[in-house]
Amino acid sequence: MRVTILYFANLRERRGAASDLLDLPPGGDVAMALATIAKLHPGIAAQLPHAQVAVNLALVAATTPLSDGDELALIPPVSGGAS
Amino acid sequence: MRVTILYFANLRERRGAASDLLDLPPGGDVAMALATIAKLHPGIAAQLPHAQVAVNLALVAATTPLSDGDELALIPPVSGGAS
Amino acid sequence: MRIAVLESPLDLGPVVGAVVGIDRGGLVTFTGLVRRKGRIPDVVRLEYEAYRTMAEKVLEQIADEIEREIGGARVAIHHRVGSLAVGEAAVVVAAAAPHRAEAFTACRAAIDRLKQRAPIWKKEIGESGAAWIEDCC
Amino acid sequence: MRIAVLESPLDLGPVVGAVVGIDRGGLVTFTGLVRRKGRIPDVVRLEYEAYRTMAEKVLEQIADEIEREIGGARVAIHHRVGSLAVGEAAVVVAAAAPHRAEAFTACRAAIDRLKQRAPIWKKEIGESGAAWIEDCC
Repeated sequence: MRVTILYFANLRERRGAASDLLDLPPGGDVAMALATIAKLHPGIAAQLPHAQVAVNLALVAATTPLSDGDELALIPPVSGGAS
Repeated sequence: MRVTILYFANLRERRGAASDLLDLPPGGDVAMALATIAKLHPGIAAQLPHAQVAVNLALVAATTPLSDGDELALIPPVSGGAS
Repeated sequence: MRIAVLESPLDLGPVVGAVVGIDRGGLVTFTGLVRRKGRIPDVVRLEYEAYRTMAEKVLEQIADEIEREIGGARVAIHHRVGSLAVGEAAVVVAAAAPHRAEAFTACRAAIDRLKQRAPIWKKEIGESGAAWIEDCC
Repeated sequence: MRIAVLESPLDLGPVVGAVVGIDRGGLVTFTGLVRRKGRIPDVVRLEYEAYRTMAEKVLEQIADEIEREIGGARVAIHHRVGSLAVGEAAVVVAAAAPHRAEAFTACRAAIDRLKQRAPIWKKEIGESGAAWIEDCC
């Protein structure tokens, strides 16, 4: 199956791209996706544990199973608003 | 000496006027002015103890002496703003 | 104009303009609007009366106090007088400060103190009668 | 529009218009403005980046939650993205409620929760460098 990975802010800059398409074996979960990303892009591996993960716009745990076509977003610590 | 008395809100309505000119003997104070008003206008006598008194725009005590030309305002309980 | 007692409709623009600045990242405003449901049922309009010279002095004092108490804060207050329909603004307050916590504190303090101290009164005019409102919610 | 993530300059008018009503006498707004003094000295501009679809969903959830928690309250939130100069508004929040206490509580809750939960990031661009700001004051 194939899932879309989204990067934001410092993760996007370090990855050098706003998104990736990631192929995973059937039955893969969020933890497997993160491990695959860390292997493919070692430059952001150290940051991944600090990011929350959203699948299809909702925050999820690492054990959440993925499905073909899912959108997995890596959410670094947020800071909307102003002062 | 002569002082101007100002009435607001329910006091103004009960008095039927927004202001009076009051003649007081020299050395008169706020308490004397209030007693004189109560005598001249018995219809508001019961309300006077609930009003604060401002002389020349500042809240004052009943013992404050008055001078010719002073503006004495009777301030019923206030309620600016909205809800 | 930081402080005003006005007979014309109020707007947030002027109070906001009086307080913003490049070192103030938080801006909080309060608007008090005439409600349909007052102390009497079916309010049609409110009549606001002020001891205008003293009200302006008291509002100035309140803004000065809060600016002294809260470092870097700026406060502006405009109050309306006369006859107001349901939905119209009776008062607008703006407070700006370096950060949002102080801006909220300053704005809340300004409206709370105004209600306690400004010589301004209001009378509710309804379909079934009228009443001076002695304190406020 | 109660919730929006926009690239154009923000204004209080639309969020205020989304929350006022004849039974709501208290209206509180918050505006977050870009400050000259950030984490780095001499901020020139801020770049705001959002995960837009999720940000809109989260802001909607925040407004819904607060309206459930505070009876009679209405909440609107507009956030800007893109490049903002010092003095420009990054976020505007409006909360209206029957009385002022709830309006203040609702507005404060909305901006506090936005900062904790909305997937929006900002980068300070100064004369001497740039930095992603990880949390907010």
